[in-house]
Amino acid sequence: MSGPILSVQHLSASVAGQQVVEDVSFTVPATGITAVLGRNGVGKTSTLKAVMGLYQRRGEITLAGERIDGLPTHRVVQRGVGYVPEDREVFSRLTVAENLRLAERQPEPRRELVERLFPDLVARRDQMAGTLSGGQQQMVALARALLNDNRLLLVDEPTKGLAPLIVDQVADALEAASETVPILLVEQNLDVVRRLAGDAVVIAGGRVVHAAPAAALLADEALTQRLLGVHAETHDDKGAAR
Amino acid sequence: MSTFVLLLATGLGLGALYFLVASGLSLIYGLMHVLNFAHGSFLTLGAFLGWAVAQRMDPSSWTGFVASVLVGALVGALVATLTELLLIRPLYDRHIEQVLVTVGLSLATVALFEGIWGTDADFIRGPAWLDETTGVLGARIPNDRFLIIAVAVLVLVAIVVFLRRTRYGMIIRAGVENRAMVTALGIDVRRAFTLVFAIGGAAAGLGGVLASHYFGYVSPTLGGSLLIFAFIVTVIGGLGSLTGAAVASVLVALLQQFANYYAGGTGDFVIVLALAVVLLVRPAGILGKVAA
Amino acid sequence: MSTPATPALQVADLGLRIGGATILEDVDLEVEKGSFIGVIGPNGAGKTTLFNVVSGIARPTSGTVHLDGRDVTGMPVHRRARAGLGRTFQTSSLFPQLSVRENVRIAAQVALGGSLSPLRFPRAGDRATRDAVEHLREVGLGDKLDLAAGVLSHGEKRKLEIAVLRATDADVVLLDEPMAGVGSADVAGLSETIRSMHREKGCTILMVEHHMEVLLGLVEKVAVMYSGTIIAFDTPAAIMANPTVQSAYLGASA
Amino acid sequence: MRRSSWTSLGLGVAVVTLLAVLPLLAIQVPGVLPGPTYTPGALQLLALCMVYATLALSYNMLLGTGGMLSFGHALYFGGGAYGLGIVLERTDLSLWPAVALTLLGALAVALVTGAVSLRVSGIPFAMVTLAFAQAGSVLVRRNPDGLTGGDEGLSLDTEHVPAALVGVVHTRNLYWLALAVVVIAYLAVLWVDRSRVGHVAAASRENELRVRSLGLQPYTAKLFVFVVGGAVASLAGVLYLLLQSGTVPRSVGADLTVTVLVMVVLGGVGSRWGAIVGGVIYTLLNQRLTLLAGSDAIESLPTVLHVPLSEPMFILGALFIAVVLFMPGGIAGAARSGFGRGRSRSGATVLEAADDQGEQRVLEPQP
Repeated sequence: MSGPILSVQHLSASVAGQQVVEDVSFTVPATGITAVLGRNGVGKTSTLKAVMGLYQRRGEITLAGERIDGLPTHRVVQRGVGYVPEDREVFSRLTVAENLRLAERQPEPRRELVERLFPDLVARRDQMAGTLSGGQQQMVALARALLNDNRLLLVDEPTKGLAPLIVDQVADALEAASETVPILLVEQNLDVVRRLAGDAVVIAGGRVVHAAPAAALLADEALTQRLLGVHAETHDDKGAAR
Repeated sequence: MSTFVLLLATGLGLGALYFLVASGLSLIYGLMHVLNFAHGSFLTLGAFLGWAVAQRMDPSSWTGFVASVLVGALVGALVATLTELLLIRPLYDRHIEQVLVTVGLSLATVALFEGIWGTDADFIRGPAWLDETTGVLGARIPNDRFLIIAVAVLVLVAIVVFLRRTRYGMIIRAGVENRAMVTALGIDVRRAFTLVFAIGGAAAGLGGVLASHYFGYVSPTLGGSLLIFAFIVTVIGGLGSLTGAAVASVLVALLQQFANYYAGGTGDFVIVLALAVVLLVRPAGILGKVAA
Repeated sequence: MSTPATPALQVADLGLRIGGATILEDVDLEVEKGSFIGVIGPNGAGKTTLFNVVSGIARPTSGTVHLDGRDVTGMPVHRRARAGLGRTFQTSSLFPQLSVRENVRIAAQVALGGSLSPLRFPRAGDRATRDAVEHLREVGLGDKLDLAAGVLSHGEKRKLEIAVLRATDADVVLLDEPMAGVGSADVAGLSETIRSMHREKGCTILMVEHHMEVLLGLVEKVAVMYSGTIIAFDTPAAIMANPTVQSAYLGASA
Repeated sequence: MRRSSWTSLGLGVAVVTLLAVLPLLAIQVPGVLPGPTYTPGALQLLALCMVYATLALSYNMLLGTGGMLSFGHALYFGGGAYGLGIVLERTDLSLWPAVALTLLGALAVALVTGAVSLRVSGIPFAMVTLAFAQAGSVLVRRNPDGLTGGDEGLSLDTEHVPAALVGVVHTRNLYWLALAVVVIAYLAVLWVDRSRVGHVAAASRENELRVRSLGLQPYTAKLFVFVVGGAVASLAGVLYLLLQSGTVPRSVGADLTVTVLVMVVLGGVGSRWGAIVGGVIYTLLNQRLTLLAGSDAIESLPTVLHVPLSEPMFILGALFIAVVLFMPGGIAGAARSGFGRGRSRSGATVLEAADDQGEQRVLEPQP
């Protein structure tokens, strides 16, 4: 087995002068799905954004042995890191087709794969992405990352706020994707984690407090409760606040 | 009736000039949140160099005129590109400081223009046809109005087609919505910034040459005086909205013309009043995004 | 004057729609004076939105909000605050460039009145400043008075928020995830700070918090929100046993 | 009072005293002042420095304290200059009542325009204030009823002005008056900054929603700062009219606002003494550069050098760009880091606060 695809050492990040991640270290194996768990506000999303260079960061981040912590966001992506943000962030005033075309980075993007995974999007290619349902928007967001041959995907709460049926669909797509590319997944829905994740890292208070195979972690109820709180799938509703 | 038509045509011509300035301002603001005070200087420089080229050739020939228009647009685009690369980019995401830099640039360039071309206006002329008039519904409309309106419409269509049909247009539209996500798709959004500056600069340079024919002169302060109205247009139209800029350009110019004629030269006040009213009723402008 | 039976906070039939989406629907809640209520619920349930509507940042499309028997539904944010409502925000929103002392002092001077006066000058020894320092000592920030608020650690910022609330002398306090982002070492201290504020000030507190151990250790009753409405409002023990709550909210994780 | 406050108070008194006795001394500052300090030329220049220092102080109150990036501040300066000029010409009021009337008028104008402009913030606020000032500028140029003298400007009607303030021989008195005005302006700004309303305005600069949640109105506090800033600016305008024996349309124009902005940024946004220093340095530079522009040394340079160097505004504009790019805290910021006093805020962070508040969350998920 080769070394980890992503290694994060002593990562800290700040936004608008406020420290949102302090001293996070973990590695992501070169295959399968690694889950990032932890209570609300512990810095899971911020950790992903820091890796992407969307937040100011310090520390050492290597992708397949190469340092990427000094790179601006678009260069990190060009090195082969696909990003599916929390809250999807599709371009609402662009059509579905335009959203996808914008994401294409290689001469021969994997359109068939995307069309096979999300037939719904083919039918709606000329619809404004802002008028899609949450589930459909999530598919656009995932499709944007899957169009390219990435070396790693960072996926942030892909099932947040979705109906159970759509959650399954999203999980299917992630499972299919994980056969060809390793995924770092932030996810609050423990059923999804249980189904998909091989490894898990738990973040608390801005640091990694636990790293273990996901199955072992989730089987230990006392540990799960202590690390994640009783209701691990709850999440803040800051989207509704503004 | 003929007065009305004449005012209408003149107003539309002026509106076209406003739009040529405001379109760039609005695009730049929409994508980069920078209010470009140096935009007037792009216009002035385009006008001066366009006129210089026309003079070398033959100002009264169409070749000379077309050359001056092309040079104006090219110069505007070039200077705007340099501005973005050298002054705006180093201050990435520090919006207020970016604005301050453009303020400094407008100060310095206007002074430089005065040093080179003097403070007085240079009277210019173009092909004879531009100075002739055409009868429309009994009004004698100067031909340059038609030309200016046609060019502005062309520019509007060109920008819209560019934004709708090209990859970079798509990047710009996406960037106006969410810049961070554009970079997270592996796209260097700063290239789009440069491009938007270049397009805005080209429109302004073009506007400079046309404005010099509309007013009949070029002067170092030509751009500055148009810029203020273009600012008002962008606020009324909604910052960052191209359609808003187009609509507001026409509205503002017409209002100004009619108020000047029918209300004793109060055009400028009426516009400021309109601005105040728009702000009180709809602070985001008529077509602006209402802040969430 | 209100009678003792008047609830400190009463929301009735509250609804909020933005575009086509329903954010809040038929929210009814009566909070007794001096009580400590927890608000829980999954992602997107509308907890923060409820706080925003109560504090006036968002306008409801239907329903009313009463503060101590007084209808405040149409009141702007600052007047509600004057009517005795205080709140914290999910992400700390202090005055980052002002000093720690100044952050609290501004709140204290509101409580003392005359706060926009150009003829009064905050001074080291005045009442508001003395109060501010006192509150800061209470929450354990007595040694950081002159630091800019922006440089505090996350946990300290949360404590500063509590000091501000103490200084405002608010009767009804909304705490939106006060523990979010606080290191586990600081959680116990912070929850003790909140507890003592409740005890000493006798104020009514509503708190959204995902940290269940903390929440259950503090509150007297829990309101459970689910997709924009309150589906249960009861004591912590009853809530944990409630089958509706279990299936709607707790189900998947256990 | 803390010891450092006593030190700065002592320093302030010393500086003011020194400046006050300057007309009685014969100090030569070659290259800066045109002659010894008792000569009218030198005093005139120094007084002009003080006019602009006052104006810069008032603008710093808007930008530095309240976080308001106004592009229309010249309106109030010009209002003071033209207002007093018109009142003196058209009424029989003597100087001091005329000044009072002018200031009241300027206060009213600032109140109305501020009340409308503050409906928006950030860049839109900048543009709206610019539009208001532009309306004022157009009005002045249009010369309604022959009130403003149009492009020619308005000259001071000295009939009701005390003789002690008229003529070159009395420049010394005007100088003292200017010094008094700077001191008054400084105290006024200090008063606002130290008062409760000033604290609330500063807090609003940082976080408006929080101010409202505490039960306060950011709008009122900012409007107060805006109006006092406008009044101080018009006081500077009044002084300008007396000193220059007249005023020209430039004193209401957008150029002047930009000039003041340059002074404040040069001095360091958010610093009172920085604003004064910025105003003084700008005025001196402008003066010296104008002289330099006409000098033989410049004239003999090749065109490529002599054209830009003969334009003072070109050099100042370029200098301004350099300061923004390479010295974000201005002179005050540089001095602070030089003395290692990094505790207080820098101009750059104050500027950040003047930005549209919504934009700082650009990386956050959109609702």
